[in-house]
Amino acid sequence: MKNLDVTRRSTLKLLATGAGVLAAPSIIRPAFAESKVVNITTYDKFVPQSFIDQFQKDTGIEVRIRLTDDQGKQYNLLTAEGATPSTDIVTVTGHRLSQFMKSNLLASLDTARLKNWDKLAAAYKGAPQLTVDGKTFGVPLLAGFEGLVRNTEYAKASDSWGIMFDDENKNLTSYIVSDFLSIVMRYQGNDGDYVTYGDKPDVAQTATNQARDFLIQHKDKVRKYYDAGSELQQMFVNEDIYLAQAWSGPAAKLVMDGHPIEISVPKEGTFGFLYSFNVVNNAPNADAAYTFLDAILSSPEIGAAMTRQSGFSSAFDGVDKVLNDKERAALSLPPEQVERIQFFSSINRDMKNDMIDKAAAEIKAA
Amino acid sequence: MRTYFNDLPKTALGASYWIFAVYLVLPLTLMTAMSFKDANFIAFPIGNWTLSWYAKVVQDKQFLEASLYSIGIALATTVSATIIGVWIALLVSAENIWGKAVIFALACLPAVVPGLINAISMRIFIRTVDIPTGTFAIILAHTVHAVPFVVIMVLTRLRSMPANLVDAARDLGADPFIAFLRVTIPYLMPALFGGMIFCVLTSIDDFVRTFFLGGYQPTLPMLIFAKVQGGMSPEINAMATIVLVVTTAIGIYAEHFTRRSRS
Amino acid sequence: MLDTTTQPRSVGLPTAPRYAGWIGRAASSGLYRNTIGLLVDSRRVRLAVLAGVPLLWIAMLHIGPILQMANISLLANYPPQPDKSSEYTLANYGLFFSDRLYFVPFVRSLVFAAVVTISTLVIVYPVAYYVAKVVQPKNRMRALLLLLIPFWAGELIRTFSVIMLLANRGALNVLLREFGFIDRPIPMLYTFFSLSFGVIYLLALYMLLPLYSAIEKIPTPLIQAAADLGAGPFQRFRRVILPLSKDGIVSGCSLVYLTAVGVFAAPLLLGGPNSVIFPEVIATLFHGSNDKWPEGAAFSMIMLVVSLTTVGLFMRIVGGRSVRLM
Amino acid sequence: MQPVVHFKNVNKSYGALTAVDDLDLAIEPGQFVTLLGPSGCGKSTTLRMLGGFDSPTSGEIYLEGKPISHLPPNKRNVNIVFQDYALFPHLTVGRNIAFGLELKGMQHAAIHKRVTGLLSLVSLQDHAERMPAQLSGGQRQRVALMRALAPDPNVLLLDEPLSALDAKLRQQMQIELKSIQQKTGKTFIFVTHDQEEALTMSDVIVVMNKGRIEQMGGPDELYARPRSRFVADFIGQSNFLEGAVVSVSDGIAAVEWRGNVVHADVNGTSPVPGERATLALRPEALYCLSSKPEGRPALKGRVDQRVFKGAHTTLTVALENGSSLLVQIDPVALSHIEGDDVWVGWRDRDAVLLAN
Repeated sequence: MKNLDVTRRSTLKLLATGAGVLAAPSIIRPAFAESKVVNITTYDKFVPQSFIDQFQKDTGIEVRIRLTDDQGKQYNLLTAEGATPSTDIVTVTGHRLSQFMKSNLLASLDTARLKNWDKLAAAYKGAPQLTVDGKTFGVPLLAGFEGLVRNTEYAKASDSWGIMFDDENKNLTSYIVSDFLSIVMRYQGNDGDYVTYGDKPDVAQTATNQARDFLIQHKDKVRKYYDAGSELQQMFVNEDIYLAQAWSGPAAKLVMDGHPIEISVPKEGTFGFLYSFNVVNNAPNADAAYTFLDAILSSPEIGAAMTRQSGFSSAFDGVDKVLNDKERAALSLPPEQVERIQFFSSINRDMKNDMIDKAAAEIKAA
Repeated sequence: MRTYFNDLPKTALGASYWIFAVYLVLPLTLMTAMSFKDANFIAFPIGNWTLSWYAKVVQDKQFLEASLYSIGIALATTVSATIIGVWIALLVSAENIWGKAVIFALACLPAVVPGLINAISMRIFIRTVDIPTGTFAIILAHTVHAVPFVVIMVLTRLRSMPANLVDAARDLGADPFIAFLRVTIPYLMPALFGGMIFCVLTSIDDFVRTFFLGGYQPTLPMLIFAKVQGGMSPEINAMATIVLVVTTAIGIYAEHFTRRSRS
Repeated sequence: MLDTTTQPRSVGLPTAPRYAGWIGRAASSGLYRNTIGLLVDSRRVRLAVLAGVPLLWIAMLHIGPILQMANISLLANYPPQPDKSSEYTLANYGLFFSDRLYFVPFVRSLVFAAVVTISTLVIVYPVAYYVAKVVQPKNRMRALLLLLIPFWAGELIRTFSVIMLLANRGALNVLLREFGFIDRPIPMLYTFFSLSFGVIYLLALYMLLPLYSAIEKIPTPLIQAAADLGAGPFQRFRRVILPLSKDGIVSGCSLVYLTAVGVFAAPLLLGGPNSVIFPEVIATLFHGSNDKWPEGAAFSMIMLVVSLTTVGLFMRIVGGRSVRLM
Repeated sequence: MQPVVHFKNVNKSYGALTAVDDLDLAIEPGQFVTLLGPSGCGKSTTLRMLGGFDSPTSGEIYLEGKPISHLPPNKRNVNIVFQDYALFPHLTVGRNIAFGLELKGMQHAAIHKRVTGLLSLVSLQDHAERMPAQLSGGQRQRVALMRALAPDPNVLLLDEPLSALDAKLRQQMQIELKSIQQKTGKTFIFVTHDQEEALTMSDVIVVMNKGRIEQMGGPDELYARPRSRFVADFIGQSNFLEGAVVSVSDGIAAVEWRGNVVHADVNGTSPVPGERATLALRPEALYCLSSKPEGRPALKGRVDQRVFKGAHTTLTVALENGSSLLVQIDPVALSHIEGDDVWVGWRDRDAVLLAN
């Protein structure tokens, strides 16, 4: 059976090559696995160019950046590549981490190999959301939360998510459906992160449906369900919306730029998450990846550059001192609001994702 | 009176053309205007004008590299799609070929499969046959997408070709291959030209296939999309404007070229 | 035709034509005769060369990926996971029919595509007619080119430029407010209007080119003859021009419809809360937090089959024979 | 002399349809041969088989004694002038003519000389740089002819090349074609359905019908001595008289026709008294008199219709025996108007008996 399979596969390969030669400038498999290379999938300008230049000069390791814009596509890419990934380091957001881990795409981190590990802010060293079965996954880079964002010129201030459903804001709000479902569940007094629902699928379903029905009932308040942070920024700038649920980063960038925008955490609370660099399972250049991660941890300047680019707070120690006043102000929250942030967990993800995805589709289809 | 009535539809038609032209061009004019806005985000009114975004784009090594990479891919795609497309069209137009309609339908398949599905299925497939992601895979996917359009254009032209042109060449001593080179290909030239322009445009514009099959080098749309993700700033408008100006220049040159070769 | 007064082409340059070009020289060379020349002499070799590459290409790269997707659509789990079964099942298809949730966007998609197709046809037809029949032949290419320029900007850029036009602080609203027609901006973006506006903007080319080429081929004397026989503009259009441009209409509509059914980026960026269409559903299955490739693949297959069937029926009913682009 | 082209028992069928039926035809070199017949008679198929674009179902074609049925068109030393000329639209006139020469590997200077020579043969030497689209119909026709002649073929095939021209130009081209044929001394095989073209130019006419040869011969022979009703009808006009043979003597048959006894040349047939027979009679062979002639046979009738045709006038004469005949007379004859009584007759040898 195995033999047969090999034959069939090599036949296919042969055919593909035959067809390919016609169009092929080269069929040679690019050398992903070179010792002097590290392949990174990440966001535009996430890693400062000056740092890359310096790193390449110091270590002789070539840094190849593949830009991405979407966690889902990144996940699909890695899954499709299977056991022979072409990437060494991927950028994962906290609430996606469990999905990557479940599919066995990430390698756990040997923190002993990172001598700069201590330069992380205390709160993020071995943060629970990056720890599974005692193993650490990922170098935390940035932290953010799901905030209530308002245009201070047109929308009145409120200390509750309830303002999103006020008749006054008809056709003027926007949110990411799946994220906001969790928040609404919390707003309704339920567990939006499903951590406590492990053995109670019925309760979870009831809570989910309650949030779903509520959002369908208030669909007239929504101007648009959005996906990308840039869409949110554009809608605020264009005054298409006055009020939104949003990740803190894109909104903070608007604040830094001087727009009449305010981010807050309402009294019902919200969720937080981490961006992290992760070493891919079976990474072709794992050693180079560790060298790179260690170097990136070395200086708060790098953390600050990431913050400026993304609008999220840095997980590195001492970044505050590098930022200017305006940037610091955009990132700071009153202490009582900071306490309202609960970080996404990695427990019971399957149930959460299934129920949230379904409910989100139902809301959109309604 | 009579002429007045005769001119009325003509005037209406002219008006419809110009309204349509404005509909097509206006948004792009806005996009271009916005590239001069001196602010980090895009919105009207423009307020202060600046050229600094262009300065930034022109000095952007990434932009230049992505442009060259995109052009390279587009050229390779064009060449391979034209060869394969003409080949398929010849087969479909040949006499005595069994299952012509089926072959034609299958040849057109990639044109009617939505891009996303196309990209994903292609990604799964090249993994099955062990082709690595990267330049070659991108060209392959772009070629698959462009081939149906070449086939359709070439086939239309082939159908209008007098059958005895090839017979005449054969009669004068050309074997089938020479007759193809010296008679069929020149006759197909307008269709090939149209097909090539189409290939270049779809390839340069393609994002979703490139993402799924691409390696580490970003193409132009990938670069723009990734930049957009970081926030819509006039920098992107400046990039788009440069792309637009260059492609328009190429288009006008192409038109000039065809006009000259026709007269 | 009988233009014997035309001067020879290169008036200022009386060059003798160079005969014996490289093809002729190559073809008469011994090398060619003993290699390709011998091969093409055989009917069997000719047929093999003619059919071999296209059939291989189509089988490998047109059908292969679709079959692989069809295969995945029947799997219980994909990508394969150690702890889950990877048996064949029809459940993924069953899901589509069991839940209104997927059916609504699906129907919406088909209806939306139909509306867009008809609107595009109505908008573009007079334009194509104007370029093909009213504009002087020497200016035709230019008139066409002006309309093609926007299509070179790329899908992404075009979609964003529509946002800049229609947003609350977009050009249109700013202009209307400036002239005092309105006090508050009219929310145009994120509605079915903006979505249709954008999709028509994206797809008009696919309608314009086939229509133009079909109308251009109608002999002008035929239209004049109809006028001579007393047909008014409307009669001429209905009885002569419309039937003769049928091929172009069928091709244009098919292309626009098929593209509109599968349009993905524009609805995400331009659509509102009530305009979620099927490709987004499919994309969510691929991109959602929990990977559902088999379901996504099954839905893709359904979409593929239904849209192709629709177009096939349309072509059969209207009776278009050939698909063409230019 | 060895025939330049020889079709030997050639059959060609497309499925159940037989296009060419057991064709046996030998063509002498240097002749202008016309294949004449209505559409679907197999003449074009014959030409295409000779050109190499169709292959016989059975039988063999010989070109100068060598079998060529299996050779592709590019390996046969015959060239075709196509019905719509098939000039290459992307090549100049000069390049069109040079096409076949280039493929023979000839050098520029030699090609140039030959192209110029051929063009001057048809007075088009100034047009070498024009595109085919810039030429008139007649000019295109000439270019197509010269292109086919350029590679110096043994046999030139012409597939209804005059059909796209207007009547006047066609007549002019007929003469020109014939003179070019004579100047070059080539064998021309010309296919047409136009009997006038055939009669004007040909040395030999091959009349085909339903895939078979009906009759073959010189134009005057075919005209004066048609062997079958089909040939008599297809070439020129004929009156057909059906009767029974009474007697035969000295090559003249007496035939009883509607109560009258008429005479005709036996025309190579061997009639047996008592058998039924058809005789063909050209309208111009009939004489028409106002009174009964002495010493000549004549039948009485009345002028039914009179049609002026320029060079002549035709009368339809209703005979007393109930039939009618078409008669051609001098156009200036003022007599024989409608309603006049006339006597119609012919010399015995002017009528021919047709094969059954």
